Amino acid sequence: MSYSGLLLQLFQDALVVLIAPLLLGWVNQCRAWLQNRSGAGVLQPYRNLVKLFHKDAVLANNASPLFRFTPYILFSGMWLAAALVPVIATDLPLSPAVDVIALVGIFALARVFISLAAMDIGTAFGTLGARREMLVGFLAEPALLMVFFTASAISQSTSLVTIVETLAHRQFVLYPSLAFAAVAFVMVMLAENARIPVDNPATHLELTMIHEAMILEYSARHLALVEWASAIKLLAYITIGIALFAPWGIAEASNLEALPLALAALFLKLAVAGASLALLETLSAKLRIFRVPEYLGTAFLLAVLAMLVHFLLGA
Amino acid sequence: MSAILPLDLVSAVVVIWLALAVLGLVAQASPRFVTNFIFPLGACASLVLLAAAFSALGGTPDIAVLPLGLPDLPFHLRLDALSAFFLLLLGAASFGISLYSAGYFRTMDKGTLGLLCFEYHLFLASMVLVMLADDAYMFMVAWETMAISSYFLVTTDHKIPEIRSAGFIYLLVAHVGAIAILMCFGVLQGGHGDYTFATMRNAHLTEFWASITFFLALFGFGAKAGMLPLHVWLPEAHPAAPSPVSAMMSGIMLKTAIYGILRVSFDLLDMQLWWWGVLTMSLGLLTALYGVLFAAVQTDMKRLLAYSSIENIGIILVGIGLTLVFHAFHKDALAALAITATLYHALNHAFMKGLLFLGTGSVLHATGERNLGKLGGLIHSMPKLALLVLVGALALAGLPPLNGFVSEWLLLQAFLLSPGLPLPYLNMLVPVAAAALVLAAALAGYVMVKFYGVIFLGQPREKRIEKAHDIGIWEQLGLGWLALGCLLLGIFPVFVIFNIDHVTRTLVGQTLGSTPAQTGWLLLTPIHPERASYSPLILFAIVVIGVLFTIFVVKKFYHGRLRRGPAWDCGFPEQTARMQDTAEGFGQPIRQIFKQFFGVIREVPSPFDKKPHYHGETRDLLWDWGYLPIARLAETLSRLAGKLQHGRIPIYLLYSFVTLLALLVFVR
Amino acid sequence: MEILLILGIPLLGGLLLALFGCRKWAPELNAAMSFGTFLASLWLTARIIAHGPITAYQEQFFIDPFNVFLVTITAFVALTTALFSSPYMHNEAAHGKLSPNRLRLYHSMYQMFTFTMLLALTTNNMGILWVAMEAATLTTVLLVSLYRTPASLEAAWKYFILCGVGIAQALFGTILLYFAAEKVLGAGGNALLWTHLDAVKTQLEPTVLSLAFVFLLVGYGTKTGLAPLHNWLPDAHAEGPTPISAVLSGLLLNVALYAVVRSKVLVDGALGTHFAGNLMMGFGLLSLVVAAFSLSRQKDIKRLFAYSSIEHMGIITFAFGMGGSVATFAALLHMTMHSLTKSAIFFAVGHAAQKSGTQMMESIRGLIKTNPTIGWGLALGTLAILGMPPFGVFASEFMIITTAMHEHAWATPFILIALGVAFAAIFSKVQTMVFGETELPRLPHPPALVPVFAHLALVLLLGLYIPPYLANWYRQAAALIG
Amino acid sequence: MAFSQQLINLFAALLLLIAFAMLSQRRILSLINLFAMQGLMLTTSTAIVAWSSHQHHLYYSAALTLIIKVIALPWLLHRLIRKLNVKWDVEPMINIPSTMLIGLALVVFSFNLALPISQLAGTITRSTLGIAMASVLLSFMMMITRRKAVPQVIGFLAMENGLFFAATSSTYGMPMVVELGIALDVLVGSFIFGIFFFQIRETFDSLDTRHMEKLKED
Repeated sequence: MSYSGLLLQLFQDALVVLIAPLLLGWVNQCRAWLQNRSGAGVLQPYRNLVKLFHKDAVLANNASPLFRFTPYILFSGMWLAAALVPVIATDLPLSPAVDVIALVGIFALARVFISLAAMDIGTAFGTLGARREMLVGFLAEPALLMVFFTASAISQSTSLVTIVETLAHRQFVLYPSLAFAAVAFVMVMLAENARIPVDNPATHLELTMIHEAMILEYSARHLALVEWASAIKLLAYITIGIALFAPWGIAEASNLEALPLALAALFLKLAVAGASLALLETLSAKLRIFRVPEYLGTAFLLAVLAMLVHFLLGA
Repeated sequence: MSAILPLDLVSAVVVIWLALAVLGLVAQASPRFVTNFIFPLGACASLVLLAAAFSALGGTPDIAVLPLGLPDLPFHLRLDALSAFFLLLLGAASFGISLYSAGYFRTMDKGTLGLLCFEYHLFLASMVLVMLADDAYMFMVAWETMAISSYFLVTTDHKIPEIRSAGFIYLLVAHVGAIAILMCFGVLQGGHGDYTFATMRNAHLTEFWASITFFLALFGFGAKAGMLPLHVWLPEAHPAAPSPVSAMMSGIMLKTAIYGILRVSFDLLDMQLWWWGVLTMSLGLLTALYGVLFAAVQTDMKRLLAYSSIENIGIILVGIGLTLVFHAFHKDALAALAITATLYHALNHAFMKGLLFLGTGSVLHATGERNLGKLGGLIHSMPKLALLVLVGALALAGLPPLNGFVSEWLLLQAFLLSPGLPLPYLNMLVPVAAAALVLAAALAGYVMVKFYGVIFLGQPREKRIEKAHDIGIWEQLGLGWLALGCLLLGIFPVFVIFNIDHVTRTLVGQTLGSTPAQTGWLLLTPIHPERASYSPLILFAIVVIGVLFTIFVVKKFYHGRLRRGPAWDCGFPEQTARMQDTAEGFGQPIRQIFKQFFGVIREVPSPFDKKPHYHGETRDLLWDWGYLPIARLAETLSRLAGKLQHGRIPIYLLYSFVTLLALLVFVR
Repeated sequence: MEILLILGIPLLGGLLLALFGCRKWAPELNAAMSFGTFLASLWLTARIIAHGPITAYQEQFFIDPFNVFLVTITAFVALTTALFSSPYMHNEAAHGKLSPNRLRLYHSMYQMFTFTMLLALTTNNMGILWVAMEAATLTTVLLVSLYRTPASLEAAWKYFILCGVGIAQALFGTILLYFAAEKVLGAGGNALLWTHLDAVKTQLEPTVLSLAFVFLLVGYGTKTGLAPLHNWLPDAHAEGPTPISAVLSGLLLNVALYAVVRSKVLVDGALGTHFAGNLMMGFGLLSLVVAAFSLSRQKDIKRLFAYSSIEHMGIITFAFGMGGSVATFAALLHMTMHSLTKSAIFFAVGHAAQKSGTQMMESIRGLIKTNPTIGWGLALGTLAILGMPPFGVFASEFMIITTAMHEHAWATPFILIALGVAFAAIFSKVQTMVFGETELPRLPHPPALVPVFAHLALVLLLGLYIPPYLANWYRQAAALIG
Repeated sequence: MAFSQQLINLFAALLLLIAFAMLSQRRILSLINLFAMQGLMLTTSTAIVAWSSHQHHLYYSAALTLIIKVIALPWLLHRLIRKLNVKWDVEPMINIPSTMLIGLALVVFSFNLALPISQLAGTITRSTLGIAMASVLLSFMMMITRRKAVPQVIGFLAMENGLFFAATSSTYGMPMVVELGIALDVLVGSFIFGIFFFQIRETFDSLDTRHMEKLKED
C-alpha cells in the first residue's frame, strides 16, 4: 500500500460524500428542464440537508434504538460502497477488502436496516414500504450480481479494480454480453434508487411509494442522513456503471499526473449519466407495483442471458 | 502412558453425556439440580469436545476399537479431520444450546424434565458417535439412536395431536432414510460380513454400483437433511419440539446428514462421477428455493425458521454438488474451494440457526405465542434478546460482515470460477445455477426482515405481550455465545479456513490456493488476490469507524435536540396495534409472484359480512402431489392385502391348495 | 439325563396341573415348572457348548448348537410367559372371564405345549418332529378357544383346520423323505433319523427330495405363518389369551421354521442347487410384503402384532433362504430377537388391553400417563420390533439387509417398501396408544412387568454386545445350516 | 405282475374310487360310511403289503387302522351326528360335475407327478404313490368345497387315510414309533373335533361354518 494510494483513497472518500448531493441536484435539474420547468438549481439538495440538520428531531413514541441507529449505518454503508468503486484511479488500498459480491452485500445490509427501521414504528406505511423495498431488493440484488458476474467472467475476477483494469485497457471490442448486462444494470439501478418507473422520489402517494414510505417517520438529522445516503447510493450506482461499461480515462495505479484528467473525465461522465437518467425517467411512466416484479424479473433474466451469451459466444 | 489423545477426550465426553443422561433420570425429583447442575455440566463437556475436536483437526486420524457391537465387528472408532470438523461444530453449537437450556427448562414439570434431560444428553452423545463411527453397524446404531432420542424430544409435549403426528412423520422419514443408508452400506461392504469403513474404502465398485450407492446415500441422508422432496417432516418436527431441541436438530442434527453424504461420497467411494454432482446441485437448488419461498409465507415463527433450514441445507447441497463436479473433472483447486464453502456454511448455519431457534424459544417462553400475527414490539420489552437475535437474523440473511455472507461468498466464487469444465452444457448450467442460488440468498434477506421485523419491531399486536420479561443470565450466556460465534466466524474467515483446510485436504486432496502465511490473516483470497479477495475485518472496521465518525460529526456540529411524539396516524386516529401489517401481509408479494408453487387456501370475507372472518393457509403442494398419492396407493394395496383375510375357511384352504399345486407344477 | 428333565418336567407339570390347575397357587406352580425346565435347558446348553453335539436314547434325541439354542429360548420365553401369565390370569379370574376348570385346562395345556415344543426341538426323528408339531397344534387349539366366545371358537376352528391340513402336507413330505432315505439307509427306524439323513444327504434322490420339500414347506410353512398360508395366524393370536399369543408368536413359529430349516439342509445337500433357498426367499418376501400391507388396516392391537409376527417370520425365512454364514447367523439372531421382543410386546399389550378392557386400539390411550411402565414397555418394544437400534432386532436386520443388497439386490426394494410401510402402520397406531390423554383406572392386580423389561433389556444388550460364547454358539449353528 | 401287487393295485383303485365318491356325496351319513369303507380298504391293503413283503410291523399298523379308522371314528361320528341331531344334506359350494372334473384333472396331475418317482421305488407297490397323492389332493378338494363342519372333518380324516396309504404302499410303513405317534395325534385330534362340534353347536346353533366368517379384514 502506497502513501499516494492512501491519499487517493481519502480523496475519493471525501469526494463522493461531497459531490453526491450535487449529482442528485443535477438530475433533478435536468428533469425540471426536460419537463419545461425552471428547477430549483443543482445546489438544492445541499440546502435541503442544511435545513434538515438545523431542525429539531421528532421521534415517534415507540421508536427503538434501532430506528435511531439505522441512519448512521445507512450513511456509512453507502459511503463505504461509493468509496470502493474505482472512479478516478484503480489504486485504492481499500478495494481488496471488498469485491463486487461484498459490494452487493453492503447494499443489501443497508436495505435490510432501512426496512427494519421502517417496520419499527409499526405504522401502516412503514411496513408497507419495507415489504415493497424487500420485494424490489430480492429481485434486484440477484440481477445486479449477475451483471457483476458477467463482467467478472470476462475479466476472470470479482475484484472491481481488476475488472476495471481489464475492461479499461482492452481494445475496443463490442461485448454482446456486456450490452445485455448494461441494459439489466440500468434497470436495476432505476429500481434500486427508487426512480421511475419503479418508484417516484418526488411523490408521497401511498399506492405507489416505496422509499418515501419507509422513511416517513424520520425527521431532521436522521432524515438528512438518510437522504444523503440515498444520494451517495445513486452516485455509487452510476460510478459502478461507469466503471463497468465506460471505464476509459481512469487513472492508472499511482499515476498522479493522470488524476486531473481522470477527474475531468469522471465529471463529464457523471453529467452525461445524470442527464440520461433524467431523460429516461421523463420518458417512462411509473409502473403499477404489481408490475414491478415483472420488470425486475426481466432485468434478472437479461443479466442471466448476458452471462449465458458470454459463455456461448466466448465474449 | 502416552499423552491423552483427542479421541480419548471425545470418548470421555460421550461417557460424561451418557452419565449425565442417566443422572438426569435419577435426579428428576429435583428440577433445580437438573437445570442448574446437569445442563451446565453438559455444556462444559461441549467445551471439552470443542477443544478436543479442534486439536484433532490437524492431527493424524486416531483409531480405537470398542469391545461392543456385533461379533466379528466390534465398534470401530475413528477421529479424522472430517469427523473432527463436525465434532467441532457439535461442541461449539451445543455449548451455547446447553447453557441456554439450563435457563429455558426451569419451568418444566418434574417428570418431564428428568426424561427430557435423559433424551437430550443421549441425543448429544449419539451425534458424537455418528461422527466417530468407523464401521457401518456402529454408524447405524448411533444414527438411529439419534433419531429415536430426538423423536422423544420432539414429542415432549405429546398431548397435542399435531405434535404427535409431527413426531410420527419425522420418525417415519428418518426410518425409511435409515434403511436406504443401510442398503448403501450393503453395496459398499466387502461381503462376508466385513462392515468396517476401512474395508469399504478399499472396495472397488463398478460405475453402476457406485452410482447406486451414491443415490442411496443421497436419499437416506437427504431424508435426514430435509432435501426436497423428503423435507416434509422438517417443518412439522422443528416447530413441535421445545426450542433448544429445535435448535439442536436444525443446527447440528441436519449436519450429521451432511457429514454422512460427505463421508460416503468422498471417503468411502473411490470414484466420483460428474453427473452425481449435477444431480445433487439441482436438488440442492430446488431445495433452497423451495425452502426460502415457503419460509417467506409462513406465519408461525418456528416453521419459518424450519423452512429456512431447508433452504440452507439446499445451499450446502449445492456446494457438495459443485464439489463433486469439480472433483470428477480433477479440478482439485476448485473442488477445494467449493468444499470449503460447503463446510463453512454448515458451521455457520449451526450458529445462526441455533441462535434464532433459541431466540424464538425465549419469545415463546415470554409470550406463549408462536404466531407471528400476534407478536410485535418485543424490542422494547426484551432488548437484550432483540439485539442477540438481530445478529442471528442478519447473519442468516447473508449480510456482511457476519458469517453467513462469507460462506455464500465462497460458494459464489466457486461458481464464478467454474468455466473451463470440459462439458459445454455444464458450463451453461453453472451460471443459471448461480443465478438461482443468488435468488435464494436474496430471498433469505426478505425472510429475515419479515421474521425480525414482525416479532421485535412495531407495536405489540396483543396486550399481554407488552409485559414480556427479558431473558435470564443462562439464556444470555447461551445466546451470547452463539451470537459471538456468528460475528467471529464472519470477521476471521482466514483463520477458519486455515482450519477447514485439514478437512479439505482429506476430502479432495488439495487445499485452497493461498495460505494465511502468504497473504496475511486479514485478506481472504481463495485463489489469487487478483481474482477475488474479501476482508470482513476491514469492512467491519470501516463501517464501525464510519458510524462512529458520522455520529461524532453530527453530535459535534449540530444540536442534539429531540422530542418524542406520536407516530403519524395517516389522518386516521382510531388506529390500533392490531391494524399493523401482519406477517401474512408481509409474505403476500411472494405468494403473489410465486403462486404456482403454493397451494393457497383462502377464505375472504365479503364486504357485507357482519362478522368478517379471514383465514389464509399456504399448503405444501408436494404433500398433495407426492405424499398423498403414495399414501393412497399404500391404502389401496393394504385394502387388497386385507382381501386375502377373507374370513372363510374354504377360501383359506384354497390358497393353501393352489400354493401347493403351483409349487408342484414349479418343481416339475 | 438333561433331555429327560427337559421333557419330563413339562410333561409332569402338564399332568400335575391337570389335577391341581384350578387351585389358587396353580399359576405359581406353572411358573415353577417352567423355571425347572429352564434350568434343565441351561444345563443342557452348558453341556453342548462344552462338548459339542450329542445324541441320546438310541439316537432318538439329537442336540446340536442349532436346536439347543432354540431350546434355551423356548424354555426362557416359556418361563417369562409363565411369570407374566400369573398376574394376568389372576386378573382374568377376578374379572370373571375364566372359570376354575378353564384355568386348569389353561395351565395343563400350557405345560403340554411347552413339552411338545421341546420334543419337536430335541428329537432326532423327522417323524416324531411331525408328531410333536401336530401335538403342539392340538394343545394350542384348546388354549385359543379358552374364552369360549364365538370369536375365539371361530379362531380356534380355523386354526385347527388350516394347521391340521397344512401339517398333513408336511406328513406327506416326511413320507416322501422316508421314501427317498429308505433306499440309502434301508428300511427301519434309522431312515428318519436326522443325523443319519444328514450323513447321506448327497446320495438322496433329488427329484423326490424336491417334491418332499414342497410338501414340507407348505406344511410347516403354514405353521410358520408364511403368506399365503398365514390366515389362521392373526385370528388365533387375537382371540386367545395374551400369554398364548406370546408363546405362539415367540415359540411356535420359531419351532415350525426350525422344521423347515432342518428339511432345507437335507434338500440342499441332495440337490446341490439353491432350489430350497429360492423357494424360501420367495415365501419370505411375499410374507413380508403381504403382512406389511395388512398392518395398516388393523383395529385390534393383538392382530396388529400378529401380522408383525408374519412380517418377521418372512424376514427370517428370507434370510435362511439366502444362506451363507452371515445371513444364516442373522436369521438365527433375528429368531432370538423376535421371540424376546414380540413376547415382551404381547406382555405389555396384554396388560394394556386388560386395563382398558378392550383390544381395540382406538379405546387405548395415554398409557404413558396412567401407567408409565406399560407405556414405555410398549413404546420401546414397538421401536425394537420395528428394527430401531440399539435394540437387537436391528442387528439382525442390519446383516440381512446389507447381505441382501450385496447378493440379491433385486429383493431390497421390496424389503425397503415393506419395512417402511410396516413402520408407518405400526408406529402410528402405537404412538396414539402410548401418548395422549386418558382416564382409565388402575388394575386390581399389579401387572408383572419384570418379564417385559427383562426381555427388552436382553434385546438391548444383544443389540450392543453379543458375548463371544453366544456368538460362537450362533456361528456353530449357522455352520450346521450352511 | 405278482398277484399281491395286483391286489394292492386293486385296492388302491378302490381307495381312489371311494375318494371320488366322497367328493360327490351329498348325504352326511353316507359320507361317514364311505369313510369307514375307505378305512377298510386301507386296512386290507396294508395287510396285503405286510403279507407280501413280510413286514410284520405293518400288521400292527393294519390293526391300528382297523380299530381307529374303521371302528372307532365312524362310530364316534355316528354318535355325534345322533347327539347333535344333524341330518341335513351336505351342500357343496361348487356343483358336483365341476368338482368331479377338477378332481379328474387332479388325478392326472398327481399321476404325472408321481410317475418319475415311482420308477425309483424299490417296493412292489410303487405305482400306488400317484394314487395316494391323488386321494390326498381329492380330500383336500373336498374340504374346500364343503361348508359344514362335519364333512370338513371327514375330509380331513380322509386326507389322513391317503397319507397313511402313501406311507404303507410306497415305503412299507413308517417306523413304528412314528406310526404310533401319528395314530395318537389322529385320535386326540378327533376327540378335539368332537369337543368342538359341541361347542360350535352350542355357540352358533348350527354346524355351518358360514357362521364362522366374522374374523376378517373389512
